[in-house]
Order: sequence, then structure tokens, then C-alpha cells
Amino acid sequence: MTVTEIPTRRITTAKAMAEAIALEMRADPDVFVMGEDVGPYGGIFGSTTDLFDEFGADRVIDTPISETGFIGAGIGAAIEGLRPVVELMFVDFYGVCMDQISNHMAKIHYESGGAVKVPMVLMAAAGAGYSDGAQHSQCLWGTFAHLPGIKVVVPSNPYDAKGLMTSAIRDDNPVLFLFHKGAQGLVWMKKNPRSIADVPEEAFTVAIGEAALAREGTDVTIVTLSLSVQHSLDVAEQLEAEGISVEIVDLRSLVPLDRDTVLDSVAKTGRLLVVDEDYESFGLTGEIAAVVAETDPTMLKKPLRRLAVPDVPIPYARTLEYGILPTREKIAAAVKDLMA
Amino acid sequence: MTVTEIPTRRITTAKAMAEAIALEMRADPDVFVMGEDVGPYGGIFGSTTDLFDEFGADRVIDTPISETGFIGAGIGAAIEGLRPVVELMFVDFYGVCMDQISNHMAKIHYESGGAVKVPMVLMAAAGAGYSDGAQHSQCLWGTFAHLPGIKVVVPSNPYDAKGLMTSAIRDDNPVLFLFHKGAQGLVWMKKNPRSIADVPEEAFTVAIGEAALAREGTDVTIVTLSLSVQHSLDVAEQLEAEGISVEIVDLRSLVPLDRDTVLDSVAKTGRLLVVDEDYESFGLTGEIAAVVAETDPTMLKKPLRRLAVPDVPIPYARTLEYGILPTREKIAAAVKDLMA
Amino acid sequence: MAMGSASTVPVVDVATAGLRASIDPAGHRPKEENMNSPNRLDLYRGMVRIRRYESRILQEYHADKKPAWDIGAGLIPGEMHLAAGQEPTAVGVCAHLEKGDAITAPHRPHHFALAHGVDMNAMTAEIYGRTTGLCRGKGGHMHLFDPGNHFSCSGIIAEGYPVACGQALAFKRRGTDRVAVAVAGEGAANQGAFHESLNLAALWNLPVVFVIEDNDWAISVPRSRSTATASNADRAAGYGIPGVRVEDNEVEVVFEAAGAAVERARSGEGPSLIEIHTLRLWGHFEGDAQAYRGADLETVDERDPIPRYATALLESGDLTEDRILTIAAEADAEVDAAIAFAVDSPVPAPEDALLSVFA
Amino acid sequence: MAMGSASTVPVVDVATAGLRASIDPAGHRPKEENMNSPNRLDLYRGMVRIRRYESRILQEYHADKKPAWDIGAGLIPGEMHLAAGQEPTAVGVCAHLEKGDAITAPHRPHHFALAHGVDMNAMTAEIYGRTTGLCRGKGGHMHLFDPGNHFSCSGIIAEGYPVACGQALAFKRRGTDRVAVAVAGEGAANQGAFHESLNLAALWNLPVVFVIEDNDWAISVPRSRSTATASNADRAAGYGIPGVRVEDNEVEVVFEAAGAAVERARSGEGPSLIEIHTLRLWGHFEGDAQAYRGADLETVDERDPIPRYATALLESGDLTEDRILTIAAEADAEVDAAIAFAVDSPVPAPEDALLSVFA
Ligand SMILES: Cc1ncc(C[n+]2csc(CCOP(=O)(O)OP(=O)(O)O)c2C)c(N)n1
Ligand SMILES: Cc1ncc(C[n+]2csc(CCOP(=O)(O)OP(=O)(O)O)c2C)c(N)n1
Ligand SMILES: [Mg+2]
Ligand SMILES: [Mg+2]
Repeated sequence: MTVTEIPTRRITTAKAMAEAIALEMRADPDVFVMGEDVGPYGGIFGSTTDLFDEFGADRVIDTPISETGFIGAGIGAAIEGLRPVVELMFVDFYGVCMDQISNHMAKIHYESGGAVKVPMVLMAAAGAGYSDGAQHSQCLWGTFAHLPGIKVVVPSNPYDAKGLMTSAIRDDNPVLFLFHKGAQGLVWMKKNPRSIADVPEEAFTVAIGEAALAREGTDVTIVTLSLSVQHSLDVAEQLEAEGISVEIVDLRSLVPLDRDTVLDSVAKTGRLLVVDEDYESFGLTGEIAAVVAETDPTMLKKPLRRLAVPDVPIPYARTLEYGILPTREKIAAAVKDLMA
Repeated sequence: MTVTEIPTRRITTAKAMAEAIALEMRADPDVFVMGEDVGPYGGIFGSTTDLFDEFGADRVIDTPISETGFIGAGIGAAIEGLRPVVELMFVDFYGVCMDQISNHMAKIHYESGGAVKVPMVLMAAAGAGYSDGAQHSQCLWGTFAHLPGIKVVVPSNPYDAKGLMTSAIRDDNPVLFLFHKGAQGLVWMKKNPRSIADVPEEAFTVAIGEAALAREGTDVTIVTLSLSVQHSLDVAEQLEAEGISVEIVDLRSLVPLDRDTVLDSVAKTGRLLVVDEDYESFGLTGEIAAVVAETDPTMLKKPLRRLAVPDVPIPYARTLEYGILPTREKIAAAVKDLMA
Repeated sequence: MAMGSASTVPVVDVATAGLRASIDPAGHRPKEENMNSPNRLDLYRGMVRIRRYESRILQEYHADKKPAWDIGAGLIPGEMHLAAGQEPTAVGVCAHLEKGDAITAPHRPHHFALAHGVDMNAMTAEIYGRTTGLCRGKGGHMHLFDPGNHFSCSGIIAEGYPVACGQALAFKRRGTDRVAVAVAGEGAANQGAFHESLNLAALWNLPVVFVIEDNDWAISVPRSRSTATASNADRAAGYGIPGVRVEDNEVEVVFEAAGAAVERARSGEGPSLIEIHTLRLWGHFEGDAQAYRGADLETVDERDPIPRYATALLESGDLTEDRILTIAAEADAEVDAAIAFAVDSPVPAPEDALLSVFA
Repeated sequence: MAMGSASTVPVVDVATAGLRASIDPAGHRPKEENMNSPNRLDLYRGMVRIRRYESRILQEYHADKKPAWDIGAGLIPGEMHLAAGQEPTAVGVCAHLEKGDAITAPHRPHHFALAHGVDMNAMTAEIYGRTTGLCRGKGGHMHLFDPGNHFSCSGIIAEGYPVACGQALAFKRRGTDRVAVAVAGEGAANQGAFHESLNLAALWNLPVVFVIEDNDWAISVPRSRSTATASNADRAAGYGIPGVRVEDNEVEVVFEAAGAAVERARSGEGPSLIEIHTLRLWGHFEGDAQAYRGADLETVDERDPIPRYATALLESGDLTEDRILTIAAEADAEVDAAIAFAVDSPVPAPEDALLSVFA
């Protein structure tokens, strides 16, 4: 996936996000950042690292804990032609500001019959795995993807994070950029080596709405996204030794959804496992099932498998939490089941 | 569906809801009602008609327009053992209070390891069809059904409305009771005669989590809920004349979801149409697809069909709105497609 | 009403107020004039124009919903929140605004839209759900968007407040002296967004004027059962910004209070709050029987601000009986034309519903 | 700090305060005693108990996260917000509470939990994620639920405020004289839920005491960049309720202010707001390097309220050096036992995660 002619260095996903924002801020004075602790702190999960030093308090703005207030202010600024990048610290906090997100950010363009644009990025941390409990560990991308009017992107690695952030800032639509804390490459959190990778120094884009074939294979398709891509890649390497060839579709975007890449892969393998760290029911796993079942259910040699959080809030204790997360072990077991 | 030994009369869905609440209030002093305009006004969509006159301002409480405040207060009261019935006037307003709903009402029982109960009903009006625009016409049941910890019920007729409301009030869990404005039987809104029906006078329950076979048939299964059940029944009657036998599953509850009734019907007919007035992607239609595809995709003689709002906000003008709603015409066309 | 006493604002000396011609159809005037004495004829004309508009919409809205009243039927379907009685608020505030200033209005938006220069034809066509509408029929009466006039509204209580803060932030960042006006009802002042917006605007010294239209009611809930203070001006102090309550539903009093607030915002001194005690002449929405309203309803007509202002202007010599008729006729002609434009405009094709989800 | 001046509260005359024994482990005392002069030794003991607890959790939390610090590793995983420095708030307020009164605490809850009588063993086991924990390991440090003590907390800013209103509503409906205390930080006072709750409680005359712990910081954001007023007591006026700002982080001053507020609530006179200017002795959460804190950090130790109180009590003769040691030793013993209880308790089985979604 890396563009080899361009100078790259190994950086974390967090750094890749911050770098994309910095490049766009240099190029366009209308881009600015708002959110809690995005200033000197650099974002609780590193998404705005060093931006304050370069751009100052006027373009990297710490806000009060007033998410309705400052997300609404982002919308108002976007309406007037600025390009705000607004951080909601944890996606779990959506509930205090969901009206601005779903009734305003998402709908103004449509309601205005196309007359008003809302070119805004809303970024938020997602995901579990470090015992942060039921209110700080959710993914919730299914919730947002259900609501028309918001593009939703969820990178799994530093390259895509930079490319998708650049695309998001340049997009004339509201884009929700969800990043998994466990894939940020933070020094203070357990991480997969895949959270640090080669990324070009200069600006580049990854198209919103295009899935990536993270790995080619012939026996089983795993459709997934975010940190679960990293786990799935690990599992695929391990299962290769056992003679199972796994293909991995990294969705990267949920809205728009790249149905073709999913369908092509399932048509090839005939076996589908959807891995999702969001809640199982009424979410991503169902949507992927529908894409297949409304196209051609006979593509499936076996019933598809869903591996997601089994409709329970995220529990605190490590044993409980890993009891419900889509771990490598569970992914491997599900793939083997599909091959049985 | 009516219990014939018991005296019944024909009443509207709205009246059935209010009656269920009144009966529970008479039986249990801990039941009380809160919300905007639930008092003398009787609820904008009639769900609390006459309650104020009988029970007074102390048990039927008009609130300020502070949904986070009063839904949170409902939760606090429920924690202390009261049984509040709280109205959110339109489900579209969830965004101003979603934190209380999804991070508190839904999670407290689980987070507390079962130590704390939240016996509360949250009722809200849903649905489109009368040009109320993008912020007052949504269904959004898929949004809530995605989040663990809330039971979600959505009646399609007066009998179920009364029975489900009674069950909801008696349930020790938070229950979200969504009612379609167009199925309330209001005098000031166009209605299907099915919104007025025989209902027993006394208290009775409809079990939460049990779908109803609203109509038996052999050719095609329509899985649906709420106002779309009424449309589907009309279509089924019409198509019977054309020799197509339609079976209709009225889900009634989304959480818990009655998978068996869905699967039994699809196993019988082999043809599945899911009709939903909520947004198409990442919602109910996907979930039903997954239930089938993870059980046995070979049940489907043809690819399943989804008929839902095609991922656009609800537009205002009548032509536009009916352009995206699941009307009788579109249901009939989809059934015929499945039979072709 | 709850505890406390309302702030009072001195009524301007009407005798010294001169007459000047307006410079654009909305009544916007050059900045240097705005803050001074009002153009009384313009104020009167602006109110009459709104009232004729609302009255006519009222009539058209109900006209084809007979005999069985159906909210979704007729040429104008859906909820309809009319602002009759609240004209002094919109006209008094907007007289200080210039083209380029922003307004976010709530579910009851027509008076502010008209007073701020939103095109009556395009607005009416939107209310009729036509392709020539401001939003090509997608928005409707609660969702009027006119980016040229920086006008928008939202049907969600108080949620226009944060958006106005953002517009003000943009104006400030760009170094302009534009001002954003955020409008909501007294019921809305108990919504969280109100609080967050006032704090944000105060903290960042944004050029916002927060307007609360206190019409005593939030649908069926009287202010005394929604609000723990008699004046939201008291709340402004909690954010260190000026707050004023205008007790009289008189356009010149509103004009005076708004002038100070707009001037403050425009000159970079930051936000203010104005609560105006106004009057909901009709139901919350059309179809509202107002049974809950009791005795309050009996005196409603007496409190109508427009005849009262006419009487005052007749007495002061600023207006003549003839002029009253001309002004009404001019307004009616404009409204007639707008309705005709709407009715004659095409209805959108169903498949257009799929357009404009994304830019 | 922004504009305005803070309210002051007279310091109680420490010389006249007597010593009394506490009647339950949490230090709750019979109502008739609560509102009078404080039991100074109890106050001191309560603060030391909390401090020893937080210090020990600090130590245990970091102990097994070496050499590579990993937030999810070790016997205590996850975020950890400790309340060292804020003991006067919890102890001063809870000294007035009785068993049956409710508290909703925020993400930083230990001091209020301990001061309100939550069992230290069960609480510690919860923090360790054990089956013997308050929530059987499902909740964790930000989600401690103890229905017996009507204690709960939430990790979402300010969202405990509405829940406390509901508990107060239940107390009132049932005709009891129970009181609900809602606690949040100064950062939280800019969240919409704060505003809605104050209005609701004032409107319905609910027995709530709203407590704001102003520790100058909301993670890295100083109060001056979050709050447009120097005192949230100013905001109370916007709801017609008493608001007081306690400028000193001294337990007896807090005790005095809280006494009036609790008494008011208990006697049916309605809610009040108390903002206490307290001190965040450590980082926002463990692992916070506090680089943003600058000079403020240098004087932190001098401002520690516990040694200061000890000195005062030594001077007044209420405390001796010996007693200081005994009190610390008693606290340590209790904490040791709680940690041992937690560590010795079983870890939940993974499949138990599926239990308790519904009752
Ligand atoms: C968040 C939210 N809650 C409730 C409503 C329903 N609603 C629409 S208008 C209204 C009353 C508004 O009262 P007020 O703010 O005083 O404005 P007025 O209608 O009197 O102009 C209510 C409750 C809404 N639109 N949004
Ligand atoms: C709605 C919401 N927004 C943001 C956060 C993240 N957050 C947790 S604690 C905190 C700072 C809280 O500051 P304050 O209220 O002053 O309490 P303190 O931590 O100082 O005790 C923030 C922003 C949250 N938990 N909930
Ligand atoms: Mg009002
Ligand atoms: Mg703080």
C-alpha cells in the first residue's frame, strides 16, 4: 500500500493523523482544530500532537467540555466556509452532542437542497481492550453509518489514517473519522506492530469509499475494519501455516460502503466471516450479510459467521472484556469453523 | 389476536397506550408519567390522554424542554424503585439526551453487575408521512436496537400497543416504546382503519420479544413492523386476489428479537422481503438478513429484498417524502419481483 | 411567573424619532444609521408585512384541510408554527442587521426570515414544497436555508444557538465585523445547548446576540412550569455577559435593546442576551385548540402589538389612516405574488429525493 | 480566572468545636449533630483515610506497569482518576449525610465513595475487577454502584446531575427527608446537563445539593479557558437558588457551607449549589505527565490540605503527634486489608460477561 517513490518513515497512526492535519493547515488557512485537550496536550490519543506548537492557540483551540456547543460551532464555522477538524474525545460521548451530529451536521446539506455545505471533520477515539469500562470502550461506527448524511471512515493503519484524514479535510461533506485507540501506536498502550508503519512525508489521499484488500486469499473472506484488521492479519499468517488461505477486506470506509470489493471476495471464497468490535445486532455485521444476501445468497458455501461484541455493554475486568472482544483466538476459531 | 371472552371496544392506538398506563397507575402508586405536554395537553400524539384529569399534576408531570434533565431524572427515580413512564416527544430528539439513554438507562444494570435495576419506560413518537421534515419524521429504531441494554418494542395496532405498554411498565428493565404517529389513530392525521381496533378493557400483556404472525401465507414472507405492517396487510389482501400468498411477520419487539418466528416463516416461503421505515443501511433490514444468512442461506430461493428509506434524510415535500417511504405500491412491487 | 423582578429598558423617546427610507427590501440600513433612532415607518411596515404573510399562510394552510382536518393534506402540509404577535422581536432586532450578518432561527422562523431579507417568493415556494423553494422542497417551513443571507433555522429546540456561535467564530476569524443572531423561545432556554452556547460565546468573546422570545408558552407548558427564574437576563450574569429583559412587546423597545447588543457584538466586545416578553397570538402550531391556555387567551387580541403601534404612530403623527391602508395593501400584494409564485411552481419529482445527500 | 469576584464563606470558629465519636464507619452522624460544629477528629480521620487509600491505589496501579507503562496492564488496569487533594470536599459534605442519602459522583469518585460509607473491600475488589467487587468486576473505578448506600458514579461529564435529581424526586415523592448530592468538576459545569439539572431541581424544589469541585483543571484545560465566570455560584442565581463558592480547600469551611445546603434540602426548601475551590494534587489520570500545568505544579505540595489541617489541629490541641500516627496506621491497616481482600478474590469467568444485560 505504500507509495515507494516518495520518502517515507515509520510513524504511528496517531502521528499520521496529526501530520495529515498539519499539512492541510499549512496549505489552507481555513483549516483549524477544536476539541478538548487538543492544544498543548496534543489530544488524549495523540491525534493533534505538535499542532499547537506550530499553529498556536488561534488555530488549535482547546474547548470547554461542551460538546454540543463546540461541535455546533464547528458546523456553524463550516457553513461559513471554514474547514474545522473537531475532536470528540471518545466516540462514547456522542450522546451529549448527537443532535448536532445527526440532526445538523448530517442533514443541513440535504435539507437545504444542496445550497449549504458542511465541510467538517469530526474525529473521535473508539475501541476497547484496556479496561476503560462501558462508557469509554465502544466503537459505535454502526450507529453513525446508519444515519444518512455523514461519511464514516475508520482506518486500520498509519498509511490509511493519513490518507483518509487528508481526504476527509478536503471533502466538502461532514466526515466522521473514527480511530481505534489500540491502533494509534501510543507508547502507553499495548499495540500491534502494525500500528507503526511506513508513511510518505508529503500529503496524499486515500479515497473515501474504497475498501482495501489487506490480504489476498482463497478459502475464507474476512470482512472487517480498524484494529480487527490487525488481528485478522495476524490470524491469517498463522493459519497459512495450517493450510488455510484467508482473504481480508479492510473496509476503511463504512459510508460510502464499497460493496463491490466485499462481493468480489465472497464470490471468490464462498465463505464469509465478518469481524467487528462494535455491537453485533443491527450494525455492520448485519449490513454485510444483507449486501451478500440481497445480491446472491448462493455465493455462500456455508452460512456466514458474525464475530462481534455479543450485545453486551463492554465490561471492565480484563477477563470479562476479552471474553466479549473479537480476539485473535476467536477469529481463528471462527475461520476454522467455516472451513470445517 | 383479541381475547374474545373479555369485553372489548374499538379504540385507537393512542387511547390503548393511555389506557394501559392508567391501569398500571391505578394498580401501582410508584408508576408516574413525565414529559413535555403530557399533562393537560394529553401528549402531542395522544399517548397520555385523560391521565392528567384522573391522576393530577403530581403523577402526570409536564417538564421543561430539558430532555437530558428529565430522562436522567427518570433514571434516578427508577433506581430508587419508582416506575417512571417518560415521554420523549419525537424520537428524532434523541440526540439531545442520548447520553442518558445509552450510557445510563441502558448500562447501569449491567455496569452494576446486576445490583441496580432501572425499571423505566421511555416512549417516543416515530415515523413520517405528513411532511414534518428531516428532524421530525424518523423511525430510528435500528439505532436503539443496536445498543445493548434497552428492550425495544414497536406496536403496529391498538391491541399490541396496550399489551406491550403494560408489559413495558411491569418490566424491571428499561423499555423503549416507539409508536408510529401514523398508526396512533389520531383524528387529525390520515390513518389506516387498522389503527382503531378491538381492545379488552382490562389490563393484559403482550410478551416483549415475541413476534406475531400478522397473516399467514405460503409464497413470500414480509418481515416488518409498525405502520408498515398495516401497509403490508393491505398489500397482502390485494395480492391474494392476484394469487400471491403473503405471510407477514410483525416483529413487535426488536430487542429481544424473535428470530424463530422469522426463520420459521422464511423456511416455509423461501422468499423474504424486509420492509422498514427506518434507514436502510446498518439497521433492521441488515439484521434480518444476517439472521437468515448465518442460519441457512439456502432457505432463500431468491435473494432477499430490502425496502426501507434509501439512506437519505426524510425530505419535506409530499412527492419527495413518498418517493422514499415504503408505500403500499412499493411493497406490492417488491413482492411481485420476488415472485417473478 | 417565578421569583425575581424583570429588568426594564427605557422606552425611546418616540417624539424625536425621524423617518428615513429603507435601503433594501428587508429594511437593512447602513450601519451608521442602525444604532440611532428607529425609522418608525420601516418598523411598522416590517411588522405589517410579516403579519400579512402569517395571516395568509394561516388561511392557505387551513383552506384545503377541510372537512376532515388532516395535518399532512393540502397545499401546505406538515406542522405550521406561525409568529403572529412576535413581530416586534424580529423587526426590532433585524433593523440593526446588515447583509452578511447571520441568523439562526428556531421552529417558528418566518418573522425572522422575512425581517432579515430572505426572499419571500423562494421561502413561500419552500413552504409549498416546490422546486423553486429555498431548499427545492427538501427543507420545509422549519428548515429554511438561505446562505446568501446567512439565514437558517432548525426544528430542534435551542440547537441553533451553537451553530450561530460557529458562524460568529468564522466572522471573527476572518476579521470581519459581521454579527450572528441566535433566536430561541423561552422554553428553549432550559435546554443544555443554551447554556453551552452562552458560555462558549462569552469565553471566546464571539459576536453573537442571543435572543429569547418569551411568549409565555412552550406548546402547552407555561413559563412558570418550565423556568426557575422570572428573567433569563439573570442567567446572562452566570456567563459574565450583559443580559436584558424587554418586558414590553413593543418594537421600539426591542429596537433599542437590540441596538446595544448588536453594536457590542459588532465592535468586538462580545455576546449579549436579550429576552423579549412577546406574545403568541395564535396556537403553538396550527391545529392547536389551546384549551390549556385559559384566561390568557381572552386578552390576547388587546395585546396585539401591531394595532397598538399603529395607534401610537397615528397619535405621534408618524402614520396616517391612509398610510395604514397603503402599507397593508403593499404587503398584501407582495404576499399574493409570493403565494402565486409558489402555487405556480413545479412540484419536485419523487426521484429527486435521492439527490443532495452528499455534496 | 475570568471576571467577577468569588463569594466568601466565614470560617467556623475552630476553638469552639468539640470532639465526638462517629457512629458508623463512614462517619455518618445523627442528624441533630450534623448541622452543628464539626467533629474535627472525624474530619481529619476521614481525610487521612481517603488519602491513604488513594496513595496506595496510586502505588499499586503503577507497580506492575513497569518497565513499559501500559494502561491496560497490571492488577489495576484502565484509567485511574485519583482524588488526592480533594478530600476536604468529600469529607466536609458527607459529614452531613445519613445512610439513605444519595450521591452521584463523577469519574473521580473514590473520595466521595469512601466518605459516604461505601464498603472499602467491595470497592477495592471492583477496582481490581474481581467477583467480590461492588459490581462483580463489570463496572470498574468509574462505575461504582452501591445501591445500599445510594451511591453511584458515571464517567460521563455532568451526567450524574440529572440522575441525582431523579433520586431526589423519588425521595420527595415518597415523603422522606432524604437528600441527593450531585458531584462534578468545574469543567463539567459547562456541560448542558448541569444547566438542565439546576433548572429542574429549582423548579420542582427538589432536595439536591449540587457540588462542584473546582480543582482549576479539566485534564489540561485551565478554568480560565473553560469557564466564562469566576464563580459558578453566579450561575445559581440564574435558577433562583443559593450558590456559594468556598474559596479555601479547608474541610471545616466546606463542612459549614455544606451544612447549610444539606439542611436546606432536607427541610424541603430546595436545592443549592456549592462550588469548592479545591486542589488536584496529582495528574488528571495516572500517567498524566502534567507538562501543561507549569508553575501551578510547583506550589502544589504546599497547598496540600491535610498537613495544613493537621497543623491547625495540633495548634488547637485537637490532635497530637501520637494521634496523627495512630490515625494513619489505622487507615493503612484498613487499606491493606481491602487490597488483600481484592487481590485474594476470584477473577470473573469470561462467560460471566454475558450475564446481567437484562434483569
Ligand atoms: C429538543 C426538542 N425538544 C422538544 C421539541 C418539541 N417542541 C417544539 S416547539 C416546542 C416548544 C418551544 O417553546 P419555546 O422555546 O418557548 O418556543 P415557542 O414555540 O413558544 O416559540 C417543543 C417542546 C423540539 N422541537 N426539540
Ligand atoms: C461528556 C464528556 N466529555 C468529555 C469527557 C472526558 N473527560 C473526562 S474527565 C474530563 C475533565 C473533567 O474536568 P472536571 O469536570 O473539572 O473534573 P476533574 O477531572 O478536574 O475532577 C474530561 C474532559 C467525558 N468523560 N465526558
Ligand atoms: Mg415560548
Ligand atoms: Mg477540574
